[in-house]
Amino acid sequence: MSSYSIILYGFILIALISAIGILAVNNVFKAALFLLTCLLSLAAIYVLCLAEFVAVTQILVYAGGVVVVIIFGIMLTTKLTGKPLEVKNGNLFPGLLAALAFASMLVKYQSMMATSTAELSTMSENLVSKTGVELMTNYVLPFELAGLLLLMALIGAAVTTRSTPE
Amino acid sequence: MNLQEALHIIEKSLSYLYPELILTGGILVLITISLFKRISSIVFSVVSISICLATISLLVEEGLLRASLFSGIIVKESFSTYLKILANIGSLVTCVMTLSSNNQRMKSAEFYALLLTIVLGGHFLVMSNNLLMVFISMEIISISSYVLAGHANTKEASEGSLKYFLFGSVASAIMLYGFSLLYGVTGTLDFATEGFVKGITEYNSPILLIAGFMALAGFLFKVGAAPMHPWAPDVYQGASVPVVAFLSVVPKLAGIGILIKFILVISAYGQSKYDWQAIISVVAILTLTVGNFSALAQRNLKRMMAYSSIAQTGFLLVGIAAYLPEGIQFMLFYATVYVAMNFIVFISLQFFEQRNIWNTEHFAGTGRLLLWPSISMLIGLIALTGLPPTAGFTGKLFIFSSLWEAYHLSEKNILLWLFVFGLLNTVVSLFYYLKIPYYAFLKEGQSVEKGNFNLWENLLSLILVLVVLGLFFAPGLLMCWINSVNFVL
Amino acid sequence: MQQYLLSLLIFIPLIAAIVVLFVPSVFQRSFRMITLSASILQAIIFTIILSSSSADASFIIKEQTTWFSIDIGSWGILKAEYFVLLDGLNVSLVALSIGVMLIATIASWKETKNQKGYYALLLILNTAIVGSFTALDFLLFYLFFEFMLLPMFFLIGIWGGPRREYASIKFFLYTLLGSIFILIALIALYISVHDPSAVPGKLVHSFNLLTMADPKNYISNSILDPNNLWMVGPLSARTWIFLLIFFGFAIKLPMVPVHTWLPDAHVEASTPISVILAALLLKIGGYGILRIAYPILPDAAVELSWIVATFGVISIIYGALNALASKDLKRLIAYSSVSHMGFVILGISSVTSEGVTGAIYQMFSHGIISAMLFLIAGVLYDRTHDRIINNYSGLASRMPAYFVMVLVAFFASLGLPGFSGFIAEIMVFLGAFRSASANGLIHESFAIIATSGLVLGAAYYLWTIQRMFFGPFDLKGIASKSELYDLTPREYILLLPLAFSALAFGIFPQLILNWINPFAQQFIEAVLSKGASLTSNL
Amino acid sequence: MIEALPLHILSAFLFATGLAIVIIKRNAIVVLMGIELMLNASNVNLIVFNRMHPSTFDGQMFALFVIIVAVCETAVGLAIILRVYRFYKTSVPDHIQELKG
Repeated sequence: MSSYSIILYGFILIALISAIGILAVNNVFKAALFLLTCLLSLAAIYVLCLAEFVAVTQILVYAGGVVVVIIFGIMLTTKLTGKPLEVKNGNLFPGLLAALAFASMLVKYQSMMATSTAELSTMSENLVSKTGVELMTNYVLPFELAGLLLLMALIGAAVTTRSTPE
Repeated sequence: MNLQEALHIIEKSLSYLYPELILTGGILVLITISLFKRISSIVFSVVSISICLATISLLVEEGLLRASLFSGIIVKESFSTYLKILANIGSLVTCVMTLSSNNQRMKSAEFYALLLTIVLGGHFLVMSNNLLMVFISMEIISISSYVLAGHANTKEASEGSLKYFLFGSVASAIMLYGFSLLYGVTGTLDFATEGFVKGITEYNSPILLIAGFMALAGFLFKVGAAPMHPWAPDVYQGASVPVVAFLSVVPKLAGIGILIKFILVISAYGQSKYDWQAIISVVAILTLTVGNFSALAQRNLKRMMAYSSIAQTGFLLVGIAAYLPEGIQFMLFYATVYVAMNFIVFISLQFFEQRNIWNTEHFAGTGRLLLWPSISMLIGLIALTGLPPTAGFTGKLFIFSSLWEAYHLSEKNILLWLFVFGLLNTVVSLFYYLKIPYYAFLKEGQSVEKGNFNLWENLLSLILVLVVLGLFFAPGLLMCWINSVNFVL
Repeated sequence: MQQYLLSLLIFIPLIAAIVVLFVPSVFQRSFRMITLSASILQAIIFTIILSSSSADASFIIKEQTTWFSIDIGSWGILKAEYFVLLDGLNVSLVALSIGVMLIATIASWKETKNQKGYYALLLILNTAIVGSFTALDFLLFYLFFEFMLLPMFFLIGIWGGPRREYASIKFFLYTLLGSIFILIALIALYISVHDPSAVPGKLVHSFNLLTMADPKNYISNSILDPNNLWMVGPLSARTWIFLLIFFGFAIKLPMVPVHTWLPDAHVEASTPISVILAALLLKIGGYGILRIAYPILPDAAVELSWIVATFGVISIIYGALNALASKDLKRLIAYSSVSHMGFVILGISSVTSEGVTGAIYQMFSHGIISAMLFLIAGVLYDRTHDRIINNYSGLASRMPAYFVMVLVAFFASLGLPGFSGFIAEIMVFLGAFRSASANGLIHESFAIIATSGLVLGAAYYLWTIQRMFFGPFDLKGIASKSELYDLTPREYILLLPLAFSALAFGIFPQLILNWINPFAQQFIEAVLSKGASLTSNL
Repeated sequence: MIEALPLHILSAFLFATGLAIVIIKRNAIVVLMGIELMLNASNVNLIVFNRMHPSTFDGQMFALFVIIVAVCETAVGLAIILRVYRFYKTSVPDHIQELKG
């Protein structure tokens, strides 16, 4: 087993464990930290899969943005309610059953896809610059729409949290 | 492809997107206005002018057969244009409805900006020929809808919007996973291409079924079909009436538009070994049953209308299950009528809600004191039931005719079940649709002040009632237009 | 003008309804005058039509234009027509409906509650009834057929008795279920036929009932193609469709076991509405079976005639037994209607000229007699607000004129010779007996069992007379004796014409039979020949 | 040279865990985290599949857009959750039951 594989397996393991950690812990704050670990290890996996640009975005936007926003939300809500960060579980059995069913089904059929196609090839181009060009040519419409989406999400969030005059 | 060519394509594609550019312009103007203090007359005129201009530019280029834009990720053809016009009309009616609302938040610039964003998302959704475009435009609709659902800023509205958000995000995450699997199978995101269909027909594994189901989850959420419907009642009950009316029409029609394309592709134009026609038939049966039978128990009118709109989705799905080009044309007819009759009911509903009438019992005795709103409501409900002399009947007749023809061609028994079952559901739907006129006209009730529609409500409901009645006596007027709509991917 | 007379006949009440809606409510009294004049105008037009009948013997007057015609690409053209026609089958029923609507208008003279709505609905109902009797395009028929539902729903539900809401909802749901059955059949039928008169090369799906009745017009290998039967489960698709149409109309008829809406609706409806319900709406069921189910699906009809006959006989006996057990006068009359409409089914199922003529004649005569019976029940209810039979005795001495009218109505209804009911029932029996030898469709035993319905009919009517009118005068229950006065002039105006017609059509059946006979002849020839040729194809 | 199989298993498990969190956890913010996990599972898939079909950039592009959408969703979602907190003083969806049939 090459060192490359060892690193990959390592990150996969970290991602899985921290994902399960979110499920296992009953503290919202700890769950958010687990999410952060998971997202960061996924970014590492993306680098190993030669998707550097996505990996960077993952770190900057997801880990740096989403998780921070979530932690911020947690703090605000605890301040609003004045209650501890504990989370209760419900529907434990059906939830786990559904998850297991999904996992086994996906693993079974998706792994068939992995074996039926050739092994991953490697590319040696300058991926980041190519991504940039693609974004401004073939993907310019979704790109612009994504901009609109961000704008509306911002306005939506502002409208939602703004307190009413009444 | 070099950069020069790419820029040329973008330039050329943009010239086809005037309606969407107008809407975007409208959104930006509205956002700018919202920075200043409320100037509601200007706000309203900006919205209505941009929608009208967009509709006009859609009508102008209606002769267009098919144009593939932005290297094929969206496609303009008459089918999507028709749905877009319908969505525009729906949003225009909603805007006029907000004029009569007594909630000031319904008249803010942000509200209209969100409304226009949903319409814009709907435009791109029905044009999409690419999974990424589908995802992005669907999220534009969804995220704006979450905000709109809670826009009234009451306790109920925020609860509805939270449930909508949680349910919708899960649905779109599931759909996204389905998309990623489909991408893995076919190696392309452009689902109308030969490569995609070839991938689907050649790849012989249940993963296709799983991916299809997962993707379907997102679409069914958007159109409000069973089993992805549970958000609808809470959202409808919580949100203000114009928003509910809007959500029950525009996102639904856009979702139906993309669902047709998706079903056609996932079944590889009928060559797939999985019978997607039967699956959609089962979904339609389920949706009709859930919608109609749950509506029976409702006393809150908005909640009842939520289940009613679920059931109406079932009827639209029957048109998809029929699967013929004619089935799709008849479905467009029904969709048009649905827009009209749904708005008739909601306009009256807003009127009644302003007088604190929202439970069926509250309607007792309103028939005589609030005569015209009650009669307009009666006509809307009769049309939704599908009784003559309303176009609701004609629409059902057409849709079920195409289903019968589909049964004849394919000899699948599930279609016959759907046929009989769907029509018998009409009887069930009568129980709850009739409950309102029953209370309004047959029961003696508490005292409500005598009242009538204001000018705008009168005008709107009169036009819509005329449409619903007129299309019964002369369905040819609309059908000859729909006939020019052809469905090509 | 001549060619639009029939349309005028149908739509005059609708125009009058619109007039009523626009007249301000202060002119309360004008509404009933408008309604009355609409009915009288209808009667005049009808006489003009009859006096100038067309040269073609198969119909009296007809009107036919395209309603809409939609081109749907590869699928062909969808064509609906505005096609109304008056022939031997419906001429008597149209006459009946004009007369009964006139009487119902006079009977509602004293209605005070929300007159505007009442008369507008009555007028709309009038248009719907005449329209469905005359429409020969299936879609047009269905439109009128459904159009009857809502006015009736409100007429029972707003102006009815204490349990009116329950009764109106029940009425609505039963009939809507029936019309959904018919809608299924309608869709299946029109997709399977094409109009031969259309431009060659174009497939025209027509709603025309005459087109549907011709087996040649079915698209080959379509689901309902009579030459190539398509099986759905154990039965052929054509048989299923026949059953759907038959049960759809049987609910309206009403036939046991789908009759349960009728007693409730009758008991709760006000007198004029009961009259319209019994005299006209029930007839649409029988009319629909004769006009649509049998001619269009003769093979299935011939095959299933014994089932139809069984239901007819069950209706006769069950209705009569229930009438015997009824304590409420209106409920008794309602069940007697079920029993009498059973004769219509039996007559149709025999497919003999006597049977079919008898069935049509029974519909006509029952229309007159049931109208009279409900008016009589209404007279008593007006005075005492009590309809329980056992609460009355010895009424004959107090209300002699009323007693005479009751005698006429009851004897006409139980089929005493000299009244129209007798002619109708005897013809149905003859037809049912002869069927075994003439076409072998139904066994003689059906006729024999059905005669017991006559005996039971005599029993419940005579027993009622004995309980209510003979013996010492006494009133139990809530009624007070002082309110019992004899017939008023307005009631004479209502009852005398009906009593007179029941007698007249009993003594001179030719008045109507001249119209019915040729039609019945044509009908049975068409059904039997087509039915036989289609079943032999199997 | 990387093997696809473990990555497929990773994405399947991430998705299943996310689903389990959504169903089990009684806190809107944690449910939001579950949704993020599900989205990330799809992203892993998209990137791995992009390696199998290297002729275009579709998969990676899709993954980028998914991240953008996730940001928007989180922003709006948290705003909605915060408002519900204000009204109900709780974040347990089961306690929020003003709306009933």
